[in-house]
Amino acid sequence: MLNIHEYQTKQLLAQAGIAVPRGMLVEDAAAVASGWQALGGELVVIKAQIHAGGRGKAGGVRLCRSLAEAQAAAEALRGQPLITHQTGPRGRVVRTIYMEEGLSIAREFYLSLLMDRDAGMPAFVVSAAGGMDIEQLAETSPEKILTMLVHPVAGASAYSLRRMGFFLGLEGDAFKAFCRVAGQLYEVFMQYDASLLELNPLVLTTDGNIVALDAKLSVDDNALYRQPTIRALRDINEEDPREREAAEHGLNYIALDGNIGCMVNGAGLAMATMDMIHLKGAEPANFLDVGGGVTAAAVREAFRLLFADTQVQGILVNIFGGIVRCDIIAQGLLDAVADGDGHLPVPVVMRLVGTHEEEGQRMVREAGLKVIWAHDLDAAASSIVEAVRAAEVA
Amino acid sequence: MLNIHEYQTKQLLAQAGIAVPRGMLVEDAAAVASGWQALGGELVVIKAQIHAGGRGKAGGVRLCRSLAEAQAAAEALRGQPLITHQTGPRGRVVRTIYMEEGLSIAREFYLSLLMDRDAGMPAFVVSAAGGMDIEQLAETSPEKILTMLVHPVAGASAYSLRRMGFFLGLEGDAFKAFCRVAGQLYEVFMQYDASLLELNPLVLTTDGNIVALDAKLSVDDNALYRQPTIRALRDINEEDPREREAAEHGLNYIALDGNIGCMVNGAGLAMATMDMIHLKGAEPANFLDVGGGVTAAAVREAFRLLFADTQVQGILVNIFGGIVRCDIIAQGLLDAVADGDGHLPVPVVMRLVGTHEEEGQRMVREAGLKVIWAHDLDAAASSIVEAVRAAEVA
Amino acid sequence: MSILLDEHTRVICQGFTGKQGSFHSRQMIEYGTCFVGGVTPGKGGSRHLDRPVFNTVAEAVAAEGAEASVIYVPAPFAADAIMEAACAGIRLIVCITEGIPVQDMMRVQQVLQSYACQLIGPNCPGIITPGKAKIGIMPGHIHLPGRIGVISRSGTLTYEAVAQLTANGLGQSTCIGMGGDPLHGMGFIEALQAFEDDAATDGVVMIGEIGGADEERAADYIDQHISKPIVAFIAGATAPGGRRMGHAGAIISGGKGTAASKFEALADAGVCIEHNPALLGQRMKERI
Amino acid sequence: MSILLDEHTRVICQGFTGKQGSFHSRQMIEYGTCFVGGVTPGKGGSRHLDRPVFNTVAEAVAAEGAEASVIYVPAPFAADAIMEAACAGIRLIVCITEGIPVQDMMRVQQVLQSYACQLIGPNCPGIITPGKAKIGIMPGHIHLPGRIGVISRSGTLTYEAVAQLTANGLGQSTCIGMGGDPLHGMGFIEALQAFEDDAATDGVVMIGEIGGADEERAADYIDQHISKPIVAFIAGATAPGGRRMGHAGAIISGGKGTAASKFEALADAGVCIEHNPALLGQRMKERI
Repeated sequence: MLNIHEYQTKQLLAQAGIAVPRGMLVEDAAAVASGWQALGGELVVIKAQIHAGGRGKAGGVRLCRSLAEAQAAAEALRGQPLITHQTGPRGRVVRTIYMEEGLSIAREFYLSLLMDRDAGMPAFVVSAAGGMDIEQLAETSPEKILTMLVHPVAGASAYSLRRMGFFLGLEGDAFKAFCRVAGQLYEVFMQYDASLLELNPLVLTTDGNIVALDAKLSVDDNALYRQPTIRALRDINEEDPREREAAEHGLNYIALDGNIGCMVNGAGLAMATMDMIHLKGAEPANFLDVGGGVTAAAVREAFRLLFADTQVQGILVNIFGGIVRCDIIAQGLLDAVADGDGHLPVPVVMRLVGTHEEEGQRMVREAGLKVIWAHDLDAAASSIVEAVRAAEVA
Repeated sequence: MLNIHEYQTKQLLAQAGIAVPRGMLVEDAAAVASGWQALGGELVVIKAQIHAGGRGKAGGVRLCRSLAEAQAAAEALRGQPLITHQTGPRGRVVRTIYMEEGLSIAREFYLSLLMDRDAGMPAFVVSAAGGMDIEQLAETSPEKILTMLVHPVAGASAYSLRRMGFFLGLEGDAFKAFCRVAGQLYEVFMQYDASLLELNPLVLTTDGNIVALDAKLSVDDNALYRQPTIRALRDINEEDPREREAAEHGLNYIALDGNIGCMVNGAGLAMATMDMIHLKGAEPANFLDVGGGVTAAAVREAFRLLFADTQVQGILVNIFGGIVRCDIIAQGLLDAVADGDGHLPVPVVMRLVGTHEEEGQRMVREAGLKVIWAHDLDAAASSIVEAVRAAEVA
Repeated sequence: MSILLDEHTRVICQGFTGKQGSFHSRQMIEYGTCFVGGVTPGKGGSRHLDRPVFNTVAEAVAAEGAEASVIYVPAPFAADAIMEAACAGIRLIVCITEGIPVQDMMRVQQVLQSYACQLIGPNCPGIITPGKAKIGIMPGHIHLPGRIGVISRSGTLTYEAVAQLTANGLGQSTCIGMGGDPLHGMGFIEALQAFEDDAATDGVVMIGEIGGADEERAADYIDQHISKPIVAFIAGATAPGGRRMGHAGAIISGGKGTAASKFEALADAGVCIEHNPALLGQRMKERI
Repeated sequence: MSILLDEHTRVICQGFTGKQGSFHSRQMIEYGTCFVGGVTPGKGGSRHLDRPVFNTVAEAVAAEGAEASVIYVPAPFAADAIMEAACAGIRLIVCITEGIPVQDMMRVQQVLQSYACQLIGPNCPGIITPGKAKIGIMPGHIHLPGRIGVISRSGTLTYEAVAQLTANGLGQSTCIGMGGDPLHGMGFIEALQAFEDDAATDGVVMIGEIGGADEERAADYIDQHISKPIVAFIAGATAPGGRRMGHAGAIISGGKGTAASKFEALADAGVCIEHNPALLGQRMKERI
């Protein structure tokens, strides 16, 4: 899923006719000053733009009642890591600050659309408990949440919009405005191949408007080829550089907290390999699926990534070659080793089974690399865990 | 169904990106002259604009190779009735003449979209035998016709467009152009709530373009409330004035060829009443369903229509009152008679059953109208047929 | 016995407080229908005809256990009302509304595939199980509890047939008007199968009309699956081609959907066809 | 015996003349699959791999009696290819393509409701009945004809399980990779029921993974309807929440879809759960 920033999502919402607070990016103190004027000079909100939820509790959203306060808030956030429950312990560096008008809020709601995989169609999720963590609410008070499936052939039907409006206890113009916003939200969701489009909170202002106070959009990766608008909004600063680099080589890599690096073909086998390492008493340092059509260059890059990771104290290579050829894996390893000092920097257990397995094993042996060979998955996992323990002791 | 003229349909198609021949309405000989110049001064087609098919065979579409020929053709058609197999023997007066550029045609196809009631979704109908009567073709050579359902959630899928293109034996750019046109046709069909959208022929020109040479659009009456564009294109001159007048009073009236007028509540009962008249050896002069929410004023209008029809030699009133109240029917009759000379102009058999039947019957009796009463449908039909025969003899 | 509807079926009305909804709801209540409330968005919490009014069908289902709904909302909103009922878990949806755009009904048919519900109509008189309950606009007094099922594309012509069955002392088990629209819910086949399976139904009067191929398909089905006697009439033998005879679905297009072809298909399937609509009751009496 | 596929199943390939299509079609032919031709729009009339090429699936069905199709067309066109196969009357559609947008699959699922066909995938290795036929990309040589069914959301992990069944001498009746996408065709329930009904299948290895609730629903179903022994593994016990683990469908969202909850549900349904993916063959051997 590709995420975009709050302020970008709001621009898309505004284009679709959904009310959002007036606001602007503020690059520096001068921009805060001119923005302060433009927004009426009474109350503004300084918002850190990072791709993670929980910014409010983490201090990334600050209400300011004076220009000085706004400038101070912006400077306090800019360039600093913001740690929320979604960023991990290292946090995410704030590179972009958005300033918005403060609104006088009567009520806060939660409204989102997501792709419901069980029903095979989008679903609205709505609650009168806006601003809350919806997953927590679903655990503790499921009766406060209403889910309405949207049949794709009918779209956001009037009855479902009404039912949500009544569920929120709205009436009169606010009811109508809410129904309109929810209908428009569905159009945005479909237009951009969204996986999730979340307004939390969506607010009713004291002067009777329905406004999206916060907004989050995640887009289906598989649909990005037909979503130029979204592609243009991608912020690579928000992505893990290792994962991005791996993706550029067609590798599916996710960094984890353990110390045993994995290289596997196939997502399911990659997960199973991680699980196996855990069963043997250690933890995986990553998920890495080299995929079916992998080249020696990509494998080399994959080993380079693992070798460069100081957290990785051993590597388990688990290849069950169907489409993947074992000789290509071997070649990638030899190339990666040759890029370094010619030796394996950490213990490596290799299980190379399937297409061209003898050839692959022979290449590694003939290169004189001291990998530990394993024939089955259980033995492979045991071996790498033991090897790392032995290295620690030594 | 509301039909619009060929030239109007072509304007809608052109707006959607479908190629149509250049053309213009020609009000008089001067307009033909300036159009002749605008269209290149070589070959034009003069086309009578009436809401009926079969114009070509009936002489309503004339290829002209000189200005004089074009002017003569336009003048020959203008204001004259054109009789096609769809107009009935009286024909339809040509009030509008459309002049188009003549194209050099390589191949002619049939392409239409209609709402397939059995499948509950639209269907493309396509044939390489363009310009033919498709219903006749379906009888004689069904293998020359391909029908492709369009699932509303998927729209005009690429595979169905391709399959039609291959079925027509197209290739290269013409194949692509055809697929594009068919896809756009579906968009037009859906956009305007069409019941039928027919291009016959759709042609491949010798210079490789796919052009809609003739075009017919029928729109779902029930959807007209949301189709302002189509409503604005309605040409009331093309409608039967009696049917139009009846419709304005909420009556469903269709003129037929027999001599026994009918007034019934409910479409099924109205048809059954017609069938009953036929069973008794006579023919109905009309279908007339007064509907469920009829008023005395509408009933009066209905009787006025029947009284004014010189073809009508007797009237069968068959009311099985559920929602319809018999006293309202009676009141309408009394009012219509009062509008005339106070007498029934033709024999009237009345069957008034159901809600307020005694009241209705009493009103008619007290007014001294010499209607013939009938209690059941069989007797009612027999009575009116006998009464009309008796009047003919007398 | 009966099909689909009896005196225990908990019925609501969508478009409850409107003129039509009010009038016919009152009639339904007077007939004895277990009528538990109605829906009018924005009037939830009030009462009407001594019954509760809800904002949504879902609320009516939750509060009153509604299982059937009759829809009187205007045509532009009727498709939405049908989908609301289906989504809320209503199992029997009767849509009286006439004039729903075909594209709307196309979407309704697609959506209803996801739900275990039966739609009757639209553009129909509804369903009645004489002496027990009625959902719709038919005049209750012409009916008589009995053992003949009626399934029909017509409204008043159904009343005609019902009156004949009543006059002949046969009465009716359940009568269903499936409506005159080209895209509709329950059809002949579903109804015939239900009557076949209903121990309290001895025969069926089936009333078709010109247009479409519902009767031809029903004939195929009857030939294979139905053993009870059927008397059938098709309206529109004298209708001209290419003209809609009142009902949106009653049109002979391209020579297809004529009364003759339907009569023939039914006769071939062993159905007792009757060309005189005044003799349906008498024919059924002879067959039972 | 087997389910869905045997040596008589007439198979075509959509995307036949492409690189992937050519490579895997050759492999299928070599394995013994009754492979009757392929489809590449615009190349109809030519031959490829000594088989006829057609412009449309409909032509392949008409000319060769094709009843199964494997799809290797690129992701932007794959949903269309699935619908083409369904519309042409193909009864078994195997879509290998990875990366189809979710909205496309949503539409495919709706459309396929109108057809009597079974979709396997997308983003899957396919289906194999060892010794008889394979449709997909799995390495044929690791399989052994036998009496254990395999149904899995994974590709290579399935090969792992298959190799264990082969090593243990059990072999496989039919193996199905249902694919790693959140919206897919055949699921655990349909496959388990087919294996239950297959006289030549004695037990089933079931491989799930994190994300969604397919395994939990399957557990409910197993509890009610399946009597044959099942050994199950769920991949992703160590996967962090909120991250897609390769497969588009493999994600724990909001604490839902964890391996623990799936293992638990299956254990409650009487399934033999195994946390060590290297022991699936051995466990099955113990249960048979």
